[in-house]
Amino acid sequence: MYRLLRKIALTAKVVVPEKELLLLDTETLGQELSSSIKKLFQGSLSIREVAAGSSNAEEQELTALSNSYYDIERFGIRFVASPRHADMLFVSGPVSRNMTEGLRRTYAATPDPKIVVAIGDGAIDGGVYRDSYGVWNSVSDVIPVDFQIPGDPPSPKVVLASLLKILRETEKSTDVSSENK
Amino acid sequence: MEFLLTPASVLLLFAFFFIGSVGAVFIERLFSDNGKMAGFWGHGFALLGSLLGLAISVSVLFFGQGIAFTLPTVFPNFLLDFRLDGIAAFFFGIISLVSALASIYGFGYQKHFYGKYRLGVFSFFYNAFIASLLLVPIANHALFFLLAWELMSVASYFLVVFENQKEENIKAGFLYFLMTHFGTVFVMIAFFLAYKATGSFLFDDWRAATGTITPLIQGIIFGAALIGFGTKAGIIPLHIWLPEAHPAAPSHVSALMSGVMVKTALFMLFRFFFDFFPGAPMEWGLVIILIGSLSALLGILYALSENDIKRLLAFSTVENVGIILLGLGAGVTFFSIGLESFALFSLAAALYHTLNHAIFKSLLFLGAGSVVEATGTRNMESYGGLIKLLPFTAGFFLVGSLAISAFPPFNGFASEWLTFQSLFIGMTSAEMIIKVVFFIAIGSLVFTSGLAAACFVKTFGATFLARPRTEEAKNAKEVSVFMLLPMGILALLSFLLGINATTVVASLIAIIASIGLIRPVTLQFPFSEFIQARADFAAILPLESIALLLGLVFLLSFGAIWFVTRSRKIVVGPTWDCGTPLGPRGEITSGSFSRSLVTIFRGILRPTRQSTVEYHDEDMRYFIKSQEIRTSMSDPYRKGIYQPIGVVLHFLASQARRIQSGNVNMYILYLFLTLIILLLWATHV
Amino acid sequence: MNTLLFIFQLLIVPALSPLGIGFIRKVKARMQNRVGASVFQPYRDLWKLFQKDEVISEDASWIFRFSPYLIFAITILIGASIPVIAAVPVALDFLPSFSFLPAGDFLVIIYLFALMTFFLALSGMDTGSAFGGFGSSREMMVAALAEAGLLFSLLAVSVTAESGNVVAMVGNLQYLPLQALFPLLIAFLAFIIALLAENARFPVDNPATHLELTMIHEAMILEHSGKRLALMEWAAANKLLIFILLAVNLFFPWGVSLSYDSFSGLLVSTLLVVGKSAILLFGIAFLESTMAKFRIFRVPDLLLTSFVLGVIALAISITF
Amino acid sequence: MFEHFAQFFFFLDLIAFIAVIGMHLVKSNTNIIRLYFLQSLSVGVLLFSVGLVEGEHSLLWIGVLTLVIKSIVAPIFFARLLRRFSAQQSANNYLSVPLTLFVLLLLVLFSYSNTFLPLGVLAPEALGSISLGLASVFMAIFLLINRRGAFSQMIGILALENAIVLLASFIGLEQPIALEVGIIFDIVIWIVIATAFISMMYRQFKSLDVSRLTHLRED
Repeated sequence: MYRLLRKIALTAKVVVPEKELLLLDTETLGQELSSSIKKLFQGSLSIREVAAGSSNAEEQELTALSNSYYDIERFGIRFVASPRHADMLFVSGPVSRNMTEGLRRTYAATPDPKIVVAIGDGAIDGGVYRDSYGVWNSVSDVIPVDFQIPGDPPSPKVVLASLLKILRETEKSTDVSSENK
Repeated sequence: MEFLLTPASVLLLFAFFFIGSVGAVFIERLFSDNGKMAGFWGHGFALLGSLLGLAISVSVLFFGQGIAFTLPTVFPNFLLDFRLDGIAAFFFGIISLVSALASIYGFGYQKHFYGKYRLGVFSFFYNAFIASLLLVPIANHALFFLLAWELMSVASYFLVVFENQKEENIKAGFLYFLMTHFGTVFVMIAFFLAYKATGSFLFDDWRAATGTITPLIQGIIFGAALIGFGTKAGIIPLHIWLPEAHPAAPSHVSALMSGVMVKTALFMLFRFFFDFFPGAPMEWGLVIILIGSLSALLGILYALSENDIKRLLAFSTVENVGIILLGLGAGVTFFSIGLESFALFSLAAALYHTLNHAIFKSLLFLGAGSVVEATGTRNMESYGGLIKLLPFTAGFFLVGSLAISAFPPFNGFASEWLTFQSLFIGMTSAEMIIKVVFFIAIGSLVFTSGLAAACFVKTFGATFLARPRTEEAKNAKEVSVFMLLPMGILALLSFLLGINATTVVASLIAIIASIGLIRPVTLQFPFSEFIQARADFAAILPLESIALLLGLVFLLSFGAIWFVTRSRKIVVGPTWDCGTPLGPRGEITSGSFSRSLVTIFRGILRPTRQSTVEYHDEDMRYFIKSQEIRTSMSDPYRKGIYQPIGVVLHFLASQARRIQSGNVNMYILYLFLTLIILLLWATHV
Repeated sequence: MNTLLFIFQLLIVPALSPLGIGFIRKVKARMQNRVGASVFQPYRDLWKLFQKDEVISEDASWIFRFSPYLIFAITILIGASIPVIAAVPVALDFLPSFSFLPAGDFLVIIYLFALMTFFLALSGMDTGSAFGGFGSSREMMVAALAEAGLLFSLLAVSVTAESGNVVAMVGNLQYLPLQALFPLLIAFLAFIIALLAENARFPVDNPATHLELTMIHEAMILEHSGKRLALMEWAAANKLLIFILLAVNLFFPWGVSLSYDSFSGLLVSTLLVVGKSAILLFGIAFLESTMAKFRIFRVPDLLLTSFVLGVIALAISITF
Repeated sequence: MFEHFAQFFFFLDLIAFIAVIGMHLVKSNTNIIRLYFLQSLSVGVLLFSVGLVEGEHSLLWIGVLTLVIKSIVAPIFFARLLRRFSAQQSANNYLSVPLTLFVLLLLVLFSYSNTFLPLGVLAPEALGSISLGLASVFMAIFLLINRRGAFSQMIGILALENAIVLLASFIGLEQPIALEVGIIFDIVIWIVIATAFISMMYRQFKSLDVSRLTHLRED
């Protein structure tokens, strides 16, 4: 009990100071995000979140995204139930043994054009659970991953910012591919 | 064409059936190909006879000229009197149409019996059954009718118990035999009362003597006729034989029994209430409507809780008979309160539903027959995914389900719409009692059509969609073309009858008018009049334009969407079920589909549920090895009505046995005493 | 001129229905003091779905591929045959006998909706997933019981307006004295309950949730993707708008213009219809934000109350 | 013409009547056969003489036929049957002799009572013999009830048949010849069946006593 209390007291309240992130506030971030979504996904991006053995930390952050402060719905982003309805797959956690088949099926069930994003350190390289017997260490070992959102767990704003970065990059790559098509 | 209007054609028809039946038995002797030739012979002549019957009825209806003739017989008071007027020709047509198609189906279905059962015997009873079915509407003499009625019951009994290796078929046959003869007793009561009241067995005399019957006698006659023909039609309390007997018979026979034999009973009810003794008091109409709404609602509820595909269709026959009775009852009520045009309208609705039910119910039964033929079992829980293995059967079955759930472009909708309209008219009539009864009728009809849609989603879904659940369903193969052709014709018919509903309704009104409801009894009926009536019906029931509109809008939207998304590709992947690997038991079964509705109506259906649990070790009851849950429906009629009657009868029988002392002399003493008593009574009375 | 009106009548409902859905979502978001997606977001969703490829289950048969089109077509057909801003049947110039009047009979509308539910349930079962099966089973249960309330409430209106056709009803109802329309209030209540049940709105089914145990309508379209999902969503939106329009125009018929010629009449009628529909949509959204969803076996009692209300309304409207 | 011989016919009728009474009282089977012979003889003679009197050729033939079969062939056949089974003796009744006689008396009174007056209208002159014929019919039936032995019951049936023919001829029911021949043919068949029945019963129960049959009844 004593060690837990010590850990709570010592950890810093602010994990990542805002100005350090040099990022804009949510409002302007959101506007840019919705403009790029309009360009890429005709103004409606539906995301399917797959918890592949995650510690549920990333899920908390993503749920926070749809609260009244962040409210990503106004930028045209929606969390959907079935991968069939989704354009983007958020995969969190180092893929555990029993979730492998489920993850593969989800990937197969998502119609093209789709983007797979590994969210949280666990998904990227196994994080705290690296090299344990029950996990694959990273999502890319199971399904092809396009982008990554670091952080254990990444705060909602970080998720939003990285989402914007992801969309900008896909924009550039689609412009390039459409030119050489 | 004139030949078809002469009595000779009717006799030729029965000659065909006679040759078909008797010939088949000999053929089976000659050829040792386990009945193949006999089967073809029997079904072939049945087909010939029914096609001739169809031609006769069409020519009678088209030329508007009936056929009537009598054949004298050896016995004094027994004339073979035939009378094929408008209404009889209508039923004659339905029967011959369905039996023609069933016979074609029979060619394909008979290989089901090679080596196992004797096809010669089957053809004998099959032809006898169709002949008696065709005899019933045209018999014009009470005893002649009873002969045809009895022949029909006996022939159908032998067809029900034909597959005698299965124990439950024998039991079903016995129950069927018992119940039909229970009904025939009441039919006889009605006939003999009518004979006593009018002094003759000829139906023509009954029609002429309408004035002389006292209301009491007329009441008893109606009551007896209702119970007698009700048993055969399968109204609710007397229906328990129907879901046992119809599935037991071979499929094309159960299509005949369900589609057509039930209608002969309704035909006679129609004759009794409108032809022989018109002017029944209003109460009879209300009684028929109440029986109809009860049968409709309970019929579809039992159908919903069924897992055996043919029993489900049999229960749905009970439901549709209920709907027909609604139309009939409305007709009687309107006729008694003087609204003749509305009476004609609701009777046309009833007859139209009779025609429609004959078509889509036989389509469904033939479909079920080919599914049973392909998979070998009747249990819906073991079907699944058959649409990919039996594509045509699935398509026709879908058309049948759409028609029976009364959806617009098909014929089921046309007749149910008409029944609704006649009930709405009744609802706005003056008397309070009529309003209440019509309210109940509309309520039950609405719930019935809703539940019917649910029931046939379950049937079609559990049987044809998703993945095969068992081995039998996996290696099912499409049935032969003989079986698909009749189903195709029936599916086309149910669409065509839906489209030009106005023509059918107008001609039905012309037919009903011909039996003396409005004008004196005539063999002829004014077909020209019906052409004019067709116009004002077109405004009321515009089914053709609905079908046209639906087609146009469908093409428009399909084209637009295809154009917009033409460059998109379709990837075929495994079913997404939240990632879980899906075994055959993953999808919903028919029992679990109807579970929610059955739980809602548990007051009526009283589902029973036993679960047996087996633990690894008995005393520590934590780790369950296996658990089995058995759900079934309790049959309140068997427990509530027929069991007590059985007990009472058994008690009486055991008392009666006491006089059976086994001593011959005692019996002769009883004889002697009765002789003395009779002599005394005869001389003193 | 008539052909133009014909096309207008054909396209008005599908064009406006996503707006209705967007409006409800906006109000619900506002209730949770979120900004919420813009009212036109459903249009964008549909447009995006049309651009996406499809993944269809291998167990699905031609019914899964065919029924979205049929369902969508039915909603357009009904949408064209109900009175939107003017209660006047419009026929093509070159084909006068060809109009949407016949499809306006209230029984035809009820049975067309039943046909739509029939195919919706079948396509839900077709992919063999457990959720689809259970969604269809519950959908058919709700549809079977809701049909009674629906029919009796529309019957009460048709009896008061002495006509079976929806378009004619609106015309006749406007001339009736106010107190003749009193039973229609009860019928309106019954109709609203039936509306909520048929369109999988709140007390019966939660359109936003994907909790396996509670979803009915959503469960059936779990397997759809791409244009088929778009068609299903659009059809559901159409159906909701049709019900709203029926509820608004039949039970509060004042102001619906009886002809297309007077522009001012049309303007007033449009404003009135939009206003009344907005109130009703707001009511639905308000309902969804303030009450909890019913347990599945309390839904039949709710539908039974709708049936009883319908019968009462009918009884009163007959005796007067 | 018929009246002159009325006395003679009534006499024949009386013989048949006494024969039936005798059957009740007599003990041994052979005597029953003899009485049956007597009855068929009187019936045959009656038919033959009526045929003669009426000039009906058909009746003549019937009379001859009855005489030949019923009074000659049948008794011989039965006698041989009895000898084969050596069951001459066992022919006892349920009721004791006085009771049987009392019942016979009742039957005769009943047939003579005015319940059958309307029958008289058929043949007014032969009222006496009609009630006599009726009495013999009733007594023949009672014979069947009373007798224990299967053999005597069999004879009883034949006696009943003779009594009916007698009654019919008196009432003047001119049965068509086909019917007559039919009846006689029945008798022949009946004799064959009876023998088979008796032999089976005998082999089974070693006696012709009917009461043994009671345990055949499955309860």
